[in-house]
Amino acid sequence: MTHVLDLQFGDRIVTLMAALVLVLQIAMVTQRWIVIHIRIFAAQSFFLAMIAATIAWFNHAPHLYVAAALTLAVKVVLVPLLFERLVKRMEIHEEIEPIVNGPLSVVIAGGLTLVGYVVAESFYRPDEPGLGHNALAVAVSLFLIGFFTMINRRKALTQVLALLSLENGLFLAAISLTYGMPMIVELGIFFDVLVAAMVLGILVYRIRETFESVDVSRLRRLRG
Amino acid sequence: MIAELFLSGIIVWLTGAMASLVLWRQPATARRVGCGAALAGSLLVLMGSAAAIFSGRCTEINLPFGNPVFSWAIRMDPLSAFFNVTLAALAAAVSLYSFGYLRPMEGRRNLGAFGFFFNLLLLSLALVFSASNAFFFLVVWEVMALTAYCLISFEHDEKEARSAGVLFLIMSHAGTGLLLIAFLVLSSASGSLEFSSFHLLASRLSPLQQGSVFLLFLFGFGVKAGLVPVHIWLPKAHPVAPSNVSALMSGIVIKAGIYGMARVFFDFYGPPPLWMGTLVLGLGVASALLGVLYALMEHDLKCLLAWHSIENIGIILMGFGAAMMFRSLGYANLAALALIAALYHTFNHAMFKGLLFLGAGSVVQATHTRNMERMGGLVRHMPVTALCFLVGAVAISGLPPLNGFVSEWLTYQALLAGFGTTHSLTRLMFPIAGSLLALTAALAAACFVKAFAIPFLALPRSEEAADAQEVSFPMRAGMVVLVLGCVALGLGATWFVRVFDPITQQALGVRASSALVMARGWALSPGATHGGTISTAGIALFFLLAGAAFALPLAMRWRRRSVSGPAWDCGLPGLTADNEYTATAFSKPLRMIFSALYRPRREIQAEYEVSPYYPSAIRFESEIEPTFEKHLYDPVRQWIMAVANRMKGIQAGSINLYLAYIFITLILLLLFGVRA
Amino acid sequence: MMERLIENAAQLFLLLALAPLVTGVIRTLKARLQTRRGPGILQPYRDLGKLFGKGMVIPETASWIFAATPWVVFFSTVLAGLMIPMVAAEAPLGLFGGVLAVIYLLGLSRFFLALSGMDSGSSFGGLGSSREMTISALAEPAMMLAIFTVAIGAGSTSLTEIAGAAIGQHWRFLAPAQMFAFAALGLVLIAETGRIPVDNPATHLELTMIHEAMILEYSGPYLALIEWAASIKQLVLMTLLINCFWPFGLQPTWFGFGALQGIGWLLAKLLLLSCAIVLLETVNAKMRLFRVPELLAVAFTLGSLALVSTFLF
Amino acid sequence: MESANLVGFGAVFLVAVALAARVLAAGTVSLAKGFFYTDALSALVVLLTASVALVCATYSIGYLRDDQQSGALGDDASGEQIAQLRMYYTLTPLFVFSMLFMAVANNLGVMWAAMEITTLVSVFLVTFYGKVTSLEAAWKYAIIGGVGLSMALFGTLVAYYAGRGLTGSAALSGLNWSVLAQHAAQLDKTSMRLAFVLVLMGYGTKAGLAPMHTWKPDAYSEAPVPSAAILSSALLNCALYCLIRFYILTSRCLGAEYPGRLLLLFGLLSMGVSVPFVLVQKNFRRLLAYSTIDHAGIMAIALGLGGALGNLGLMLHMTFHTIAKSLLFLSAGNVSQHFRTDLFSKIKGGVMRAMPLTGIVLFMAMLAIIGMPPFSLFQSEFLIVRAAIDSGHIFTGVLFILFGTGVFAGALVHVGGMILGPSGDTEMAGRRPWRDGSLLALASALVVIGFWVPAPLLELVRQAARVVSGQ
Repeated sequence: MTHVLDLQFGDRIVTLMAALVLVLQIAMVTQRWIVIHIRIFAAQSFFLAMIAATIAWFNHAPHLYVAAALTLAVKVVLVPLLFERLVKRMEIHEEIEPIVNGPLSVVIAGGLTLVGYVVAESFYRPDEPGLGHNALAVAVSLFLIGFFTMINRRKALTQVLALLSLENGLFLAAISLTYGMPMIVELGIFFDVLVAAMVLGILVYRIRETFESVDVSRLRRLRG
Repeated sequence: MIAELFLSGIIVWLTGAMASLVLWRQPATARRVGCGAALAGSLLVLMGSAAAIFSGRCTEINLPFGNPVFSWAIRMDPLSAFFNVTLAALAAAVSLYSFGYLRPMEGRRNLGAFGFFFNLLLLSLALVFSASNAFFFLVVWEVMALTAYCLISFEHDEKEARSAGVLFLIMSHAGTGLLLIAFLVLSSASGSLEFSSFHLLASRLSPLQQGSVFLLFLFGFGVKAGLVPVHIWLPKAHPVAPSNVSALMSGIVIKAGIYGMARVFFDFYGPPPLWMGTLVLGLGVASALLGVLYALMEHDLKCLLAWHSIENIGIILMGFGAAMMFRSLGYANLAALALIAALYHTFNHAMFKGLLFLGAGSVVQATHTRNMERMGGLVRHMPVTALCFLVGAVAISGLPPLNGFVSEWLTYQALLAGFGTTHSLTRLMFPIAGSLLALTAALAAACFVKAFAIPFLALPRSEEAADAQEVSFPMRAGMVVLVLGCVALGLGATWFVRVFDPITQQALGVRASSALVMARGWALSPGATHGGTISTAGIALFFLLAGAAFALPLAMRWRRRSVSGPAWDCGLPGLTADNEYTATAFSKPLRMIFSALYRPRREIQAEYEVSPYYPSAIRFESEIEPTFEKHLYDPVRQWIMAVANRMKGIQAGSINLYLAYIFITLILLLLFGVRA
Repeated sequence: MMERLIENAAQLFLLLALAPLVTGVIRTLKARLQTRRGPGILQPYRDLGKLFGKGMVIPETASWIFAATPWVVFFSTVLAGLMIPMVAAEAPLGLFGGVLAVIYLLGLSRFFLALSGMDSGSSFGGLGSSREMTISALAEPAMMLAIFTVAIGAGSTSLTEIAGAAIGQHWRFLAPAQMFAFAALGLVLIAETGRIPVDNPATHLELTMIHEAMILEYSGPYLALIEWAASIKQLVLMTLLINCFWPFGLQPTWFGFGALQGIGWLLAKLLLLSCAIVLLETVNAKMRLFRVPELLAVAFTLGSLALVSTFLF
Repeated sequence: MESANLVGFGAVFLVAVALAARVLAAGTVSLAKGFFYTDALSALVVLLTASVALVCATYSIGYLRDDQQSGALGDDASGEQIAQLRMYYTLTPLFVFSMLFMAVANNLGVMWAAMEITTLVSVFLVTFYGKVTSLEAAWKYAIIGGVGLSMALFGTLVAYYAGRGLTGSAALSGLNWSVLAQHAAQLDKTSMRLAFVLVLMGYGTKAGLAPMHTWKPDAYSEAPVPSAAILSSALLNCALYCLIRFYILTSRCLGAEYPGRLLLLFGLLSMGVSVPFVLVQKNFRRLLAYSTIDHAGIMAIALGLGGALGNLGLMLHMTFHTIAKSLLFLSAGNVSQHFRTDLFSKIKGGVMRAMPLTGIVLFMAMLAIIGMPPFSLFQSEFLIVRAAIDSGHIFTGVLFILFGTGVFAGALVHVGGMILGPSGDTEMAGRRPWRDGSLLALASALVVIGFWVPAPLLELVRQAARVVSGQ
């Protein structure tokens, strides 16, 4: 059981899971079914929680367990449930046609990953021990790809999902860079994410009610 | 003493403004309070600043209000005092006039608001002329523009009043922008906003800065002064304002621009590079000529006068330009002569243009139209107005022995003397400018023959003109005051030039008047050793004596032998107004001769009944092309609007697009901003 | 002081007496040149006398301007006449003003003449005034350029100075600058005095007349005043021309035997100039109104040539 | 509910004044073991927010009553109205509270959280009327704001990372302004570069700097007028407040050059972007929104120029703009409520005739906002341009003037055309004590402050400026 305490080992695991998270994010870019989209998001969040737990274990940063638990609770369970119910309520599972088509968007996502690495590169310090420094690159990439997904989507709900996945990127950055924020801040942030998700959910619902669709590209009355 | 008088004048204006605003529900009281305060304040300021001129010292006052970040201070040196005298003299007459002019408006217009803005305009003008630092100057400068705007658009039910006001305010604000930059460049060089710290500062800047600051100032102030090519607001704005306001606008508000130029060119600058003076002289000539040429084509009495303001600004600028050139060539005395000519003309123009606008106001009030083609024969119904207007016309045409002649004569002398000051080609500028000044003056005379003869002489051309009534006493009094001003400035020239000594002393370090006055104060000379002389007093005396000795007795005698009969009507059944020469017809020859400039467009429609030889009705309309609007301003405006409309695509309503903006910016900043 | 008065009186007398004579001479010469007998040199005096004797008709439509104008015109012309050197280099009223004052006084008379033309309300008056003001305005820059050239030479606008500067050097007028200026001023003189080819003083043909149209409504003494003033103006301008450019025989003072000599010279030079004018009038036809600007443009060009040549030579 | 609101905001205002007094006396005030930390800067923001909130609360009473009568809140029978009112009167205090909390929070993370809450709350205020367009506006606001704030969070986080060496990572104090400000010089440079970019874009989104400004016209033109007034004056100040905090850190760490240039870039861009939209604007509440974008740009420029002059100009401008802009929104609200439209094309003119007080006040406020003396915004803008030219940014100064003139022309033409002229057939407006009262109060404040700034307020402003310039 020695290796269970080995930082090297921990670093590998974290990197691996970070990579998985990134893959899931790119999968989200191409994903066309809302329900699956939601599930992918859940999975991604799950891996994030795992990363948090791992870092907590290897760095003996107990408060990260809390973060992990919160992530599990909010992003893996609560938000997806909320959204799936919303989807059922509004029976929108029809396909969603992105603005940029699948292959191209994947290429773009790859490019954004590159940008992520370029940015993170200047932060890389081999001299400092610790794990998941290249997790920052992943985090930035997650952020940018999530952002890109928001631009790329026409459906209100998927935009919200993209926003949340973008915040996942933030979370990853938080835990990998600084082993999490001060406790109170974390609580605040999770609370905010939850509220934001709900607010946006309510908005999506009302838009559905008034516009008979959740196609945000139809929301073009206000110009000039 | 000076400070007390001046400040009390300011306070009277302020209280007058507030009081008339509060009293707006009783029009009559508001009118009396407003005009009364304006009159009283003007008289106080007149005394104060007159005293300031003759003291020749520089009075400094710190105003009680303002905040610690900025100082609101007054500094009255001879130059400021001179412009304040001009302001107060004109304002006194105009406020006297307003007592009567505003009465018919009672109940129809909010005279409380009028009194408020009127007094504030006077107040801000007085402060513009005596602000002691750039910040305070710009504040009162803009307040002046703002109050002027409110007075221009006072009758804001008329569309043209609104649009003219907006045009004026926008152009003047743009001008203020130029001034702001120029002042701040100076202040960053001197480290202070005080005018006193700018003294001769501009000449120490690098040539590039010097030049650009000069241009900024020239056009920043030029907008207010109505300098060609930034003059287009003036002929639109002055006519639509109430006539007493037009009198102030043309008489003194545009002089604020002249004051600014004088302040900059002769206080902030030392001897400037030659090209600056040449440029000013050239622009002056252009303004003078274009002003009078467009004035000739106007049939709207007040528009005509407004164009003449541009002409006279041009004449003033000729003086400035010459003075600057002399300065850079090192002829202090000649510079003093030219400067005196310019400032003298400034004062004169305030007098006669104010007089003419008041006269026009009376005419418009009596006939309810500004179109000369619908007037005529007013000399019978409104003798006093007619006489006053005639005096104004003679004065502005620069005919002896009135004041216009004196200042134009001084300008001629300056230009003439200029020829000898240099051997470079630039010396040709002087005589050319002189001859064009002659052309301007002659055209002005032609224009004022029209402007007096068409409305006042011959037969009335409309019902309104036929039963016009002479205006009320205060209005006549106001005009007569200005008439006296014109006559006094004409005949008392040799006395009046002494006023300029402190100014030239301050600006150029010479006192010129002793050299200018000859023959025991009877004659004026350019100060050169054998320059020509002029004696307006003598000329006037000659006319008086000859008139008394011959004209009166003989006229009496001949009257007995004279009968009155019909004028020659070519055998037509009686002479009617339709036979008269119209304003359009009068200016026809010039319109044809200068058609290259005017691009006149005429349209004649005739309806025939029996044969093409007997038209039953003929409709003739002719208009000239507004060159500057058409070729300079409209293209720019349209371009801006086109660009703006195209840019509306930015806000196309698509949230994906909006997110894309942010995304791209973020990527760019991450790639280029972050990495050192 | 006393001398001044005498000078003035003398020159005043000369002006008043000589002016109609010049007109008469020109008319007679012209008539002779056209092989007519002509009215005789003294005819203008007779006309004036007759007119002064007559009564007059004032148009009902006219105002006091109509009555005031003849006086203003007459006095300002006479005053201008007193400001120029005729016999002595010293202009009697030189102190009151130089060449600029002369030009502007003539401008004053023109201003009122134009007003009176519009006053009666008949369309001819308006027509005359409009044309008169237009032409004189266009003549102004050329005149001013020429005057400037002369004045620059003398370094002053005082006619006394100008004539004085010219006195010494008899051949100065051969200088190109002087020549050009002379030509320019000559053309201006023709335009100002309303002579062919610009205007025809003899005609009352409705559509061509300018000066005559303005004074169409005048009769009797007022007409006499105006006519007289017109001839004085002509005399003044001619004298100005000749004494500025060839001041032969200008006397230092009005007193003594020299004066007669000076008068003789003056008459001779006037005669010469009149001949020139007559020739010009006879060989030319009257121009259309809208050709006149071209003539004045020529004058302006000559004036600027004069300037440039003072600059060059 | 009305009275409760009024009393509450009155109390808040008094507290704010007291706080400002304490700060003036003591320099900084910190409570709850440094969880709350207040210096002159936060005190100024608190004061401004509280006063705007009070005025808007007064105004909204009259405003909502009018809405009730006109049935803009749905029919009374089904209790929709009362629900709406309840919503309004609960959300607004929450909104204001979160802003105040943001201003006094010491911890940058808490600051961020409070900011997020302002967004979430104001989203519902934007949807208040439940119209199609208001939903659209709310959606854009929520999404763009959400993205912006996540960028801000990212930035905060990186800043925290930059400071990790100095302070215990787990300790709360690691994100405390008071701590970070002390060690600003030792912060990790590269991280601070990244942090500032992210924060600038993040809080810049809330402040409405171009190109993150796109949500503003929509939200402002759809929200109920009092909320729009708070959004455009108080919330703008808060967003700038956050920016300023990070600017101070960054400039102390990297020198003023780097953040300054970025701020100038965004500031000029915002000013420039707002010009064409003002020139060809059809809807006057959107015009006001663009003017707010313009002023956000102006303040960003002032911050970027820095220096004693620039910062003083910034703080003065913040103060003056808060007064003028809220007055402008409230008076414009009167107009749009009276004429039942926001379009210039529908209001041919004659506001001055139909509703004299509102017309005059609106005209005054408009002149003030476009920088016309004697109103006070000219003074602050003068300071800012002077700062630009003194520090050799001639080009910035010239562009500033140019864009300023553009906005001036557009606003004058449109708003002037709406106010002046014959009133046509619109009926005269009746007396509206609540609204007229608040308008008059603000208007007199606007006029007075042009000539005389109360000494304590001026002192507060100066100290705030000193906080930024760091002496």
